[in-house]
Amino acid sequence: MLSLRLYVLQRITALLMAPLVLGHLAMIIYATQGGLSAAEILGRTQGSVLWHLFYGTFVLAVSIHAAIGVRAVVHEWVGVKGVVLDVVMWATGLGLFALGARAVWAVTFA
Amino acid sequence: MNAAKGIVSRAHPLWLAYVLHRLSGIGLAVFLPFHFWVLAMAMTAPARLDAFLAMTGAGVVKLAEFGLVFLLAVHMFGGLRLMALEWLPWRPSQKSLAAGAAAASFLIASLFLLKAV
Amino acid sequence: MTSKFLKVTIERGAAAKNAQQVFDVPAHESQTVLDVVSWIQQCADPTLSYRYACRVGMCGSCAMMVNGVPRWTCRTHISKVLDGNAVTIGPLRNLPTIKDLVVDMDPFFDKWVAAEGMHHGGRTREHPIAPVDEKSAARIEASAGIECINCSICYAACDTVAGNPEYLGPAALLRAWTLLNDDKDEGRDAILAAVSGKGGCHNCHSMGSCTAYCPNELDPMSAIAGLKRETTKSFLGRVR
Amino acid sequence: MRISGIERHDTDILILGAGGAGLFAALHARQSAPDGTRITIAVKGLIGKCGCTRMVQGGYNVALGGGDTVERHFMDTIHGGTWLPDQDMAWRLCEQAVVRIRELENEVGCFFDRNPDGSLHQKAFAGQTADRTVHKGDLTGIEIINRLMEKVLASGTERLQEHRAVGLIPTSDGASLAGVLMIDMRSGRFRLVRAKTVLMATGGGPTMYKYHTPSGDKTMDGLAMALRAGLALRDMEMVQFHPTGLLAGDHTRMTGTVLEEGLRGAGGWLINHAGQRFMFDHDAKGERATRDVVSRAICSEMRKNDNADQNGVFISMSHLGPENVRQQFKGMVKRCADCGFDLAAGKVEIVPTAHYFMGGVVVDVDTRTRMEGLYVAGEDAGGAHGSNRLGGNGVANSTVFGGIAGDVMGADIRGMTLRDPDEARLAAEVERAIHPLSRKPELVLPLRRRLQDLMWEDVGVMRTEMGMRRGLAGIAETSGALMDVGVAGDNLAFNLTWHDWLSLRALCDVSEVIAKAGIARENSRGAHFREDCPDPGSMADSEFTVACLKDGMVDVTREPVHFTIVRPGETVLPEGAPESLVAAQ
Ligand SMILES: Cc1cc2nc3c(=O)[nH]c(=O)nc-3n(C[C@H](O)[C@H](O)[C@H](O)COP(=O)(O)OP(=O)(O)OC[C@H]3O[C@@H](n4cnc5c(N)ncnc54)[C@H](O)[C@@H]3O)c2cc1C
Ligand code: HEM
Ligand code: SF4
Ligand code: F3S
Ligand code: FES
Repeated sequence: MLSLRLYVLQRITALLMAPLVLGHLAMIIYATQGGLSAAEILGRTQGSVLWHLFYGTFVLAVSIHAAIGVRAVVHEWVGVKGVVLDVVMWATGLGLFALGARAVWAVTFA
Repeated sequence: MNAAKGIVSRAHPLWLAYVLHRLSGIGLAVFLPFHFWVLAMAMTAPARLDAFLAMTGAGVVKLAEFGLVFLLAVHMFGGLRLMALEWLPWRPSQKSLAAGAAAASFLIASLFLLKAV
Repeated sequence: MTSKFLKVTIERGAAAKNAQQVFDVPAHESQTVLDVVSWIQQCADPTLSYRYACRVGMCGSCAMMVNGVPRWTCRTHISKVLDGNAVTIGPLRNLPTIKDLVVDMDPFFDKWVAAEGMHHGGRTREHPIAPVDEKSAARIEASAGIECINCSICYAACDTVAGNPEYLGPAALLRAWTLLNDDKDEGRDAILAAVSGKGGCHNCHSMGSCTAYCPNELDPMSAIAGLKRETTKSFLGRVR
Repeated sequence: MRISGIERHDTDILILGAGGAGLFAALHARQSAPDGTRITIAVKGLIGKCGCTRMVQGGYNVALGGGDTVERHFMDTIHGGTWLPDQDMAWRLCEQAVVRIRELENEVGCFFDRNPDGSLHQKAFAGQTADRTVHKGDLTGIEIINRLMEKVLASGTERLQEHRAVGLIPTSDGASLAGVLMIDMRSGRFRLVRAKTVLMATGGGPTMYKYHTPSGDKTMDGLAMALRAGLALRDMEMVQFHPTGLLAGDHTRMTGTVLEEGLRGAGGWLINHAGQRFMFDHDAKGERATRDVVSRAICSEMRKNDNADQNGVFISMSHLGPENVRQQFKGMVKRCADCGFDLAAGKVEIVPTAHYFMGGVVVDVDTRTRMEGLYVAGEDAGGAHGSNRLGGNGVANSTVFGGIAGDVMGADIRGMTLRDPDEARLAAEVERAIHPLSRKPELVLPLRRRLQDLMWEDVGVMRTEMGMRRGLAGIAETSGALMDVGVAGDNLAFNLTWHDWLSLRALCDVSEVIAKAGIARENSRGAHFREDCPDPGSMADSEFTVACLKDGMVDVTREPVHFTIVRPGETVLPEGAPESLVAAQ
């Protein structure tokens, strides 16, 4: 059950994520060349406003995007509807956002 | 008729692309929180993160992380394909072509990733 | 044809849910799925119910699931669907079954109307007939979808309809798209509003089963994409 | 079945049938009736998805200038009907078609093919002296009915779908109609719907012939009901055969369906089993001769053949280049291919097929009948076409008079109230309908085949008095046998076999009228060809047949045609008007 608004939101976030994901994938490939360690990751990202914005945007976008996506799937394949459906959507979005934000915070500022 | 047979009898390329996109989307929605949780360890328990990252060498975790990347690639190309399909006024023939191109590109992408990881 | 008899399994809906019944039907050279069903009712089991009218692919009332695929039965040669010498025929998917192979098509047509699937005109019978340029892009787009026979095959093929009872479905949206492109039609706002609601075009996942199975080779999927574009444009226009 | 078990329902305007006539009536009634009027459509199938208007291929006749005039259309219609049409009806048809086509285009939203300059494209069917037929490719009917259907579905008209009318129930004095008895096919229950006015638009349909084109739901129910209700039927001998029906065997419903007229027009050949063209032996125009001529030629060709395995003749297009044919007749080629025939490169076996019924209820130009409250329009009404309907005049007729019926009913109900039915007649009609349910179940199909065979052989394309008398005996025998065939009555919901029985009942009843009217007409006009009386007779003394029930027996009389507008030998065209505006082929 997607209205125009949710549809547009989902597409915009998807478009937004595409370059971010590509960047992220490139980054993984680059980063994993010589093994991976916490210090390495943190060294690269810590204190960087750019990385913060990069991953922050991604987390925001993915929370919205996935919440809307899950809404459609849960409605069509599980038969959830009405208020429960809205609850599922918001829970997915907020949950993802909370976890994501914590991770971004962890790797950029903490 | 059992459901599975009913579904298979109606399958066609665009439909398979839809199923793939949906399954990868669900997969991402399930695994991404886990990924975030692991990353957050950088703050809460750096040592555990290191131990964890060390484990990426080990089968299960490597598979999980690779799976995530793979799903992301599949889903993203699928999604871009879908949006192109919806917003660019293409003719049907071009659509099948686009579907084929998307399939090919994610195959290449995943091969590439397989090597990289 | 290898065998002189066809093994025909009928899924009889409603009263006897999912009850399957097997019939041996004499095979002929020119024989459609509708002929097979008719033979069973006329010669073997007089209680079998099904629906048809024109028998030439014009009325769209004979659609059924044939081996799990929605098809117009009057225009489907039996040899096209035989698996060995067997075939399974059931009521059309995604619509309530009335009895055996007969479904209630009202939900399909209610959605057609809900999608504003009717002409909205300002001109009357007192006005002369306005010239129409058949080569204009809009008319070509509208003409491409106008020959829908509302057979509901696309509606039965679509898994989104299956999972989302409010979804207007491909045929109704295709009709909305032809209207949007029809110069004579003055219902643009009403149509855009109708296809942007809860069950509107944005529920479509472009799985393309509608286009793959439409017996008239129409392309509802692309029409729906057109609606998505137009609604998105007017939405972004409003936001700006 | 007790009478008390009948559900009763009231409405103001009741319309039977949802073809061009029924749907137009619903729209017009909504426009002309006072606010709050209840309008109900009851139909044997689904609204918009049954009947023959949907199957119209060639198009819609209307004079729209460019040299063509209503007068010319009218004269073509009178000539086509060999001076038998009711001239006031024919005039109304031609005149109102002009309004109706504007309505279809402007208000209903139909798409019709255009000329490069944007005006409506028109072509000429055989028998027309101007390019007059408006069309949408060769699927004109789908376009007209789909657009009408949408409008009606959105209009708030009450729908009684899959409701089959089985009896017209008059008031006790028999002068007016009280309501209509129907069977709700989905549940199998009876329902009596009372209405102030009822339009009967069930569309005739000569499906009592072995080969026929109309949709399966058309079984002459309307005319059979009208006959029982004491109404007069005219021109009942006039059955139009289309020369090129598909012949694919007894076991398939494809047999009898139309291969379009345009195939012959484009230069298609008709070939007999010996592999020879034969049309030029019969007519100088060859394959391009009119429907009745070609139909008769094919039948005589078929008669010459004494090999039982070889039935019809063939239509062959391949000499025009298979690719070319595939392109020009895309729909037809695809339809044939779906059924296993190669129209473009091979040859397809064909046979003349019963197509349209010119006869029908006697009505006035406002669709009123002699029974108060009952109106008839479309193929159920007689008079507009006389002995032969021009291609393109069928859908014009149903939409024009359907619209008129809607207007007239909307106005007439103002002074009307609901009437009480004659309960005895109601009981009798119910009894009639449930007759087979108390008999031992047997197959209905063999009897239907028997009727169709004998009508084709004895009351078909070419007739003789002897043949028709033989036919009458066969009809009586089949009709009697039917009364001994039962239908299992344990589940009446969507019981198709019960409805097959009821259909055959109606077909037997009307077949008798056709044969008797055929015997009464002792000359050959239009679609009615008597081998024993091949002469058309004097036009000035033209008569039409009128059939009526008298003491339970079908009685046919003849009445002189009133030439209210033009007399044989005269014309309403201005002096010096060219005979034809169509470029010679
Ligand atoms: C294959 C084909 C091609 C044709 N092509 C042309 C053409 O090109 N041009 C042209 O002018 N004409 C053409 N005709 C003729 C034309 O279709 C008819 O003249 C016209 O459509 C009749 O309209 P109608 O409304 O009277 O009946 P229909 O459109 O036949 O409608 C009759 C309605 O009554 C319903 N009905 C029947 N019995 C009952 C009952 N007992 N109770 C309730 N409802 C009932 C039916 O289900 C149907 O809805 C063609 C006909 C056929 C068969
Ligand atoms: C990289 C960029 C991405 C793009 C371009 C993208 C694109 C899309 C699009 C266009 C849809 C709509 C599909 C439809 O309506 O059928 C969609 C659905 C979805 N997406 Fe994404 N997506 C991306 C990333 C993600 C991520 C990271 C997640 C997970 C957390 C995700 C989860 C989902 C889910 C669950 C759906 C619903 C699936 C469905 O309805 O079939 N997506 N995606
Ligand atoms: S779009 Fe095609 S499949 Fe769908 S209702 Fe129309 S004709 Fe049938
Ligand atoms: S099958 Fe259904 S999801 Fe969309 S593309 Fe067609 S309507
Ligand atoms: S019976 Fe009309 S489409 Fe099949």
